[in-house]
Amino acid sequence: MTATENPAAQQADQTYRPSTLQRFLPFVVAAVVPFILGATTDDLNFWWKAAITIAILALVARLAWKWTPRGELTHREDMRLWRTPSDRSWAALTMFGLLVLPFILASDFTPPMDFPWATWFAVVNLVLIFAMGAAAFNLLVGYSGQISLAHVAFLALGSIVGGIVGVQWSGGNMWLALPAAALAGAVVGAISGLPALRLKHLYLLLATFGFHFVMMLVWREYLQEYFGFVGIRFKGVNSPRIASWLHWLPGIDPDENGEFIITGQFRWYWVLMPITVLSILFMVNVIRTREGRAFAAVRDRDVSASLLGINVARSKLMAFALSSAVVAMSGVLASFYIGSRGEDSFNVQTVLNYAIIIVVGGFSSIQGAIFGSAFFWFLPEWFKWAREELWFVRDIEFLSDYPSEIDLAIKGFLVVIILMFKPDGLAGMWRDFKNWLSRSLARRNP
Amino acid sequence: MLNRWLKLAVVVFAFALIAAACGNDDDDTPAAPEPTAAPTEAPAPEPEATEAPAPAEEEAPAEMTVPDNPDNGVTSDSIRVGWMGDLTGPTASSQSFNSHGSEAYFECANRDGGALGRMFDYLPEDDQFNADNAAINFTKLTEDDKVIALVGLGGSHISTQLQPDIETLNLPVIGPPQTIDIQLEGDQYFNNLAHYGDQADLAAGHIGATVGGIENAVVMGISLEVPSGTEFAAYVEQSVIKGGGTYVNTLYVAPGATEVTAQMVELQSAIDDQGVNYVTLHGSPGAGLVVMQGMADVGITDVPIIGIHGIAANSIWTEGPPEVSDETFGIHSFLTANNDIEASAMMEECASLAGYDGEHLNLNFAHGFLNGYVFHQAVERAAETGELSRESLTEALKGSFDTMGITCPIDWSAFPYHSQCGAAFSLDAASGGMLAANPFAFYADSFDGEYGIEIG
Amino acid sequence: MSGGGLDLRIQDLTVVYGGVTALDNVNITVPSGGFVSVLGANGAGKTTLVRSITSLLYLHKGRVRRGSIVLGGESILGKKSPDIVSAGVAQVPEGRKLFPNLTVKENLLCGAASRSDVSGIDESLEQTLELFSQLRPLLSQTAGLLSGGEQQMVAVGRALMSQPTLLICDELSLGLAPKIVHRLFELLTEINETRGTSILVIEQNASLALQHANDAYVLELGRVLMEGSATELKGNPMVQELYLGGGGEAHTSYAAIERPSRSRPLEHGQRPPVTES
Amino acid sequence: MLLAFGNFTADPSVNLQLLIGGLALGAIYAVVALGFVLVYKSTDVLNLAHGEFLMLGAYFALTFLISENLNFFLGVFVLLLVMLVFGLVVHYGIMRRMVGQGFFAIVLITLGIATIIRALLLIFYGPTERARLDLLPQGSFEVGGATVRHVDLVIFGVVALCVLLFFLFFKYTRLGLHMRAVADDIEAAAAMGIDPDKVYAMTWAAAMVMAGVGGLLFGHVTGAIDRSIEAIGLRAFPAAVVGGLTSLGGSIVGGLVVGVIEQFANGHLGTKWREPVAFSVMFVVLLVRPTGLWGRKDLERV
Repeated sequence: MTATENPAAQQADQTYRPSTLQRFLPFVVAAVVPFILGATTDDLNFWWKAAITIAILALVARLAWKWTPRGELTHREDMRLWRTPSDRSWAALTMFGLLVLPFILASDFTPPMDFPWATWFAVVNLVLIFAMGAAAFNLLVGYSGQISLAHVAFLALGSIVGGIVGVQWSGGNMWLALPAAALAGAVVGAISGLPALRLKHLYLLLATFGFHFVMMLVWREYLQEYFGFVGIRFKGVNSPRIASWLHWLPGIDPDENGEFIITGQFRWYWVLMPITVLSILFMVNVIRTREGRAFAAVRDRDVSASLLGINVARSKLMAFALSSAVVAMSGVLASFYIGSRGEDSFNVQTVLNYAIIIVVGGFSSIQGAIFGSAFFWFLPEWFKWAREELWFVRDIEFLSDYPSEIDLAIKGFLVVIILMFKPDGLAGMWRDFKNWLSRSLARRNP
Repeated sequence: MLNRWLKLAVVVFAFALIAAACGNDDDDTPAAPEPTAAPTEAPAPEPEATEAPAPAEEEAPAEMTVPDNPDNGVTSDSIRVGWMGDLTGPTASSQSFNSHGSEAYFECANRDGGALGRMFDYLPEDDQFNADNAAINFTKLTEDDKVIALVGLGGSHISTQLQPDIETLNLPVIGPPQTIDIQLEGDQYFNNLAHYGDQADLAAGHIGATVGGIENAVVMGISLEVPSGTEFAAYVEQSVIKGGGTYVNTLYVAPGATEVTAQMVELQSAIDDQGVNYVTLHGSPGAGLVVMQGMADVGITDVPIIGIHGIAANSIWTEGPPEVSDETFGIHSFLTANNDIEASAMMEECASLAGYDGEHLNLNFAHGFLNGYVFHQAVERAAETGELSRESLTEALKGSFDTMGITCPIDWSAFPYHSQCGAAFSLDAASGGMLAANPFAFYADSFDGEYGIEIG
Repeated sequence: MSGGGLDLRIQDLTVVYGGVTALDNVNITVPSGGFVSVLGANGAGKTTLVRSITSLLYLHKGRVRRGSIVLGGESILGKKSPDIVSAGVAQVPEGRKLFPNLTVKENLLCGAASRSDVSGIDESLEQTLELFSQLRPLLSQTAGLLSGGEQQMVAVGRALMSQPTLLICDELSLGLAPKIVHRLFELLTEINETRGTSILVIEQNASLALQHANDAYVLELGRVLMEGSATELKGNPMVQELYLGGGGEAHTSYAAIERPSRSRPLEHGQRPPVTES
Repeated sequence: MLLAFGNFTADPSVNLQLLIGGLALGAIYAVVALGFVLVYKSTDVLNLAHGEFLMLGAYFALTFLISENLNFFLGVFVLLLVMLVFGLVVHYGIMRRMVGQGFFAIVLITLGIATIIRALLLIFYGPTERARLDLLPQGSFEVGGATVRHVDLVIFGVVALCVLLFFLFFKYTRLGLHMRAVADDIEAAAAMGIDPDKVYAMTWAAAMVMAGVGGLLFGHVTGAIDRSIEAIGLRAFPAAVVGGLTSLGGSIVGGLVVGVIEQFANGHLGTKWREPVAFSVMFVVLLVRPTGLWGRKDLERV
């Protein structure tokens, strides 16, 4: 049946037509950014890079076009990870960016206006770690509706497991610690989720907060018992390594001892990026499964969910276990990346930081966690840069006198403003922007 | 169709305009950073001094010149030096003074022409009591700013996390505000605070002198429940027992505690049962105040206190209950401007120049101030080798330095590089600054270098 | 105040929740001292109509897009709910909505929140208790523990405490035994006749509503489908079919009547509901 | 020595002192719990910023009573007035727009407010700690070998007075009745002509005044006035839950119970057990009797 014969299909097709342009949008944006940057720099190499970038983007765009389904979405298509062509092109663009960006940052690129590129590299790594933890937190709190303030307890759990398995037992084997932490996180997470079977909302929030304090006691005891004054050292002799059988991979060159020690921002990026991307894709995938949709059903109305044949208890515990496992893994990554975890690493402020991240990023969307953690870590750096470089900011003495305090105030104000006016957060704004742009571009072209 | 693209083009153009507007303003891209010797006494901004550096060079006096080393924070007009610590967060009240001291010193030094024809570019970074921030800040300082050294490094486990990188980069760190074992292992830490073990010895000596011989001392420790608190308590215990005194127990106070009733109950019963006649105290000034208020509340006013350098902050005496603070001493390795020292006038002047009036009476300010001064000396000494780099600076630091009387003469010629200097302080009500109970020399015996016990 | 009710005129009322239109060009008139009932199935927009009159839409993120609501010659659209109650509109909300943790007396007193004359309030309380005499022994009872019928009486009594000129009853019959419902409707008629209070009854139970009311409207999918006097509508075959469970001959006319549909083509200038994937 | 499990002592005077210290701490918890029970009861908002409000009160007390050196009663009046205005600002500026939003979003917005307050206090007061206040009667007396501070008695008195005032207010005034009605069912209350907006504004103002009183009192017993006193807001949760989140009187008893439990845990088990024990008690209460000792029944449970 062709689109013209069936009115319903025609309607579906019509809602689709604008998206042919929509699919180009990411590439247009991607092409614009280098030009903007290029306009502010004298670096000739930059134009080459920009040209190559655009060429590759054009290629990807051509492929995206080719993959575009015509007409209605079938159920199979609807269940795809990237359903629409625009989804697909954004995903392609993100992957491309993730792969190319570090090379740009690590090369001798001369940035305009003393831009602190190397710092941003460190920030990107932290964003990856936090995005993973925040996405898992969002899966639990936003998507599954199980309000929990215990996520930092699972970061601590990850650190403990990392300390036991990764440092005490194996002397710096992060690869052993990661699955161990996931396992421990799942088990302890399910246990911590038990109150959710009886409690809801406020009462669940308080119960999980209690769990946080109990976990902190465990953490402090462990720290003092085994590591004395300085906290666990994950760096130095305990730095993780890449297995020797992986050394054939391009770009992974062992040092003179035949070892590849993960150290420095560039190398860490290549470890953190795949793990984060995979774990976030994993969580997005879970949401699409029957199990994942049960989470949302339980969130919306658990009584009717149980009438639909969903095992509510199982679903809640699943959500807790899944989220905690990923958070614990991000705890391991953070420990090894930062290099040490001490008495102040898991305080209440950290709990609040994660809350800020998911609010600003956008509640109940996995994407929001990425936006949120990027914002959380980039804002201070951007603000620092603005204070130093931008004339209209530089002249305000008040801003330079209280930099960290104003960072904090901005974050607070943003949380309030976003919750008041844009409860969907940055992810929602981004979606609105995309919709607005494609709609306003499409309006003249019925 | 065309309209759509037109719209897009307008958006793009607007973006580009905005970006260009931002970019044009401050486009001092180092397009031609000639490795010239910079003009000497000149205030640096020579208009487009790319082609003709010659006239300036002629007038150069016999001052040392070194080539630029942008990878090590030495550019044609500045020497970059970093500071990391907590300017906000629970430990900020002691650490921020440290940064202010360094900043004040560099303000003065720059007013007087800087060093080697360059200005000091002092870059303090706020860790906010958070190891993640510290990781970013360290990257910024070492990879973007490429500082030649750090004149401060806060937080015990923050220095732990950075130690491997500091060694790899051969980055000298002058005067980290914490003294923990980890800093004894690194060749890059130049510490001008006495080690915890020495401070414990000093405390034991002071206790002995007060109660008529250390063998008469019955000591109770009160520590913040953090690893460094445990460490200090263990050193005190060791020192007191070695001298023949009695160490009863260590009481722990939770960070952020607002009252310490239970600890005071235990202290009271230890006083009654075991005759405790001295208390050693560890923690931030805030925690110290909480303990002192607790003692005042239950009426323990006749047991003197001696605390570690975090406690040796003015606020302990100005804000604390007088009946307890009268008997309180804090151990520190520095003198403030109200003491009869060479640097008094300069510290006061620099403090007001930097906008930190009154802070020259604070021990941590003096510490930061001296860190700046030592760095200045080391830079000039390193320049004698003909190049200024992290390596040459590290080598230059392995020697002795003038301290203008702020602390004992520094001699870092033998590893481990830390101070052999300390005294017990209390507030001088007349001047509002900290005054040592006895000169540094009085306590010199306490610095026997014997510590480093295994704990935990 | 108690003599003679005010008339209510709703014109061209259009209400949206987010992107969804709940009421579409609704025109309803309650004459002074009249007894009007609005019939409709679930989702017809009845409760939205009440919320629009009493200005409680904001609690549900709805807003009036178009139209006017005039009470006694004065527009009440956009006024805050306390002002509307002061103007003489009282309501018995759907599902009674008593304050479960307050006593019966406190519940009744809450009904007089818009009044400030202390002696007048006492008088009204006495009048209300005369009307619902079985509430008298329950005065200090917690409202949440009463039976459904008693609760509905408290709810009506509470509404009367403000000495309304227009009383709106939303789904009075819901979940109650027919006997009690009959009694309540008789009471409403009595109030209507003795005090002259205008009454607007929103009902699913059409037979009862049409029995007591003078005029009636049929609301479906946010639009007024039919209007007329109660007797007129009672005789209408479609009403019989749909709301009165009427006889078989109505089937033909059922098909003949053009019913509004949500899937109708969008009007000019109207934006489609935003659906996001 | 690291795993010090404390020394269990049977010395009665020690236990008495712990009891008295616990009651003193509990009275403070009660002040805080009273503040957010008030807000929670009337507006259904779990106010995580209450610790910050209290800190704001303590710092304002410092400004008005110490720095500006106002007469005690005038200073307290100004303090409470400022807090009242601040409460109205919080309601009309922020919380008003949040009516109808999800539960967690409202919890998070209070976190945002808390963050803003912290940042502003840091900017205007700096990180340096200040001495505690000394305007209420200082000094102490001995009871059976234990010290009782006069300040603690004052705090007890003030807290009891507050509860009494609130009780009378809710039971016998029209506004109190309307506040209870709004707490029960906001829509029905609005339909009856009660302006929920006004009631909420009054609630926030009252809660903020309570925080001002709390800050003033807490400023007299904390060791030092600095950023760490905000933690009292979170630490008082067990008190509020044990007492029942909807009961004003319950929050007093809950505060005292939790204060004593904490103090005994601190004295007999060690300082690190303090929070875990308090929150474990809360946890058990939540599982066994989520309404707390006196809370309302109609709570959200599965």
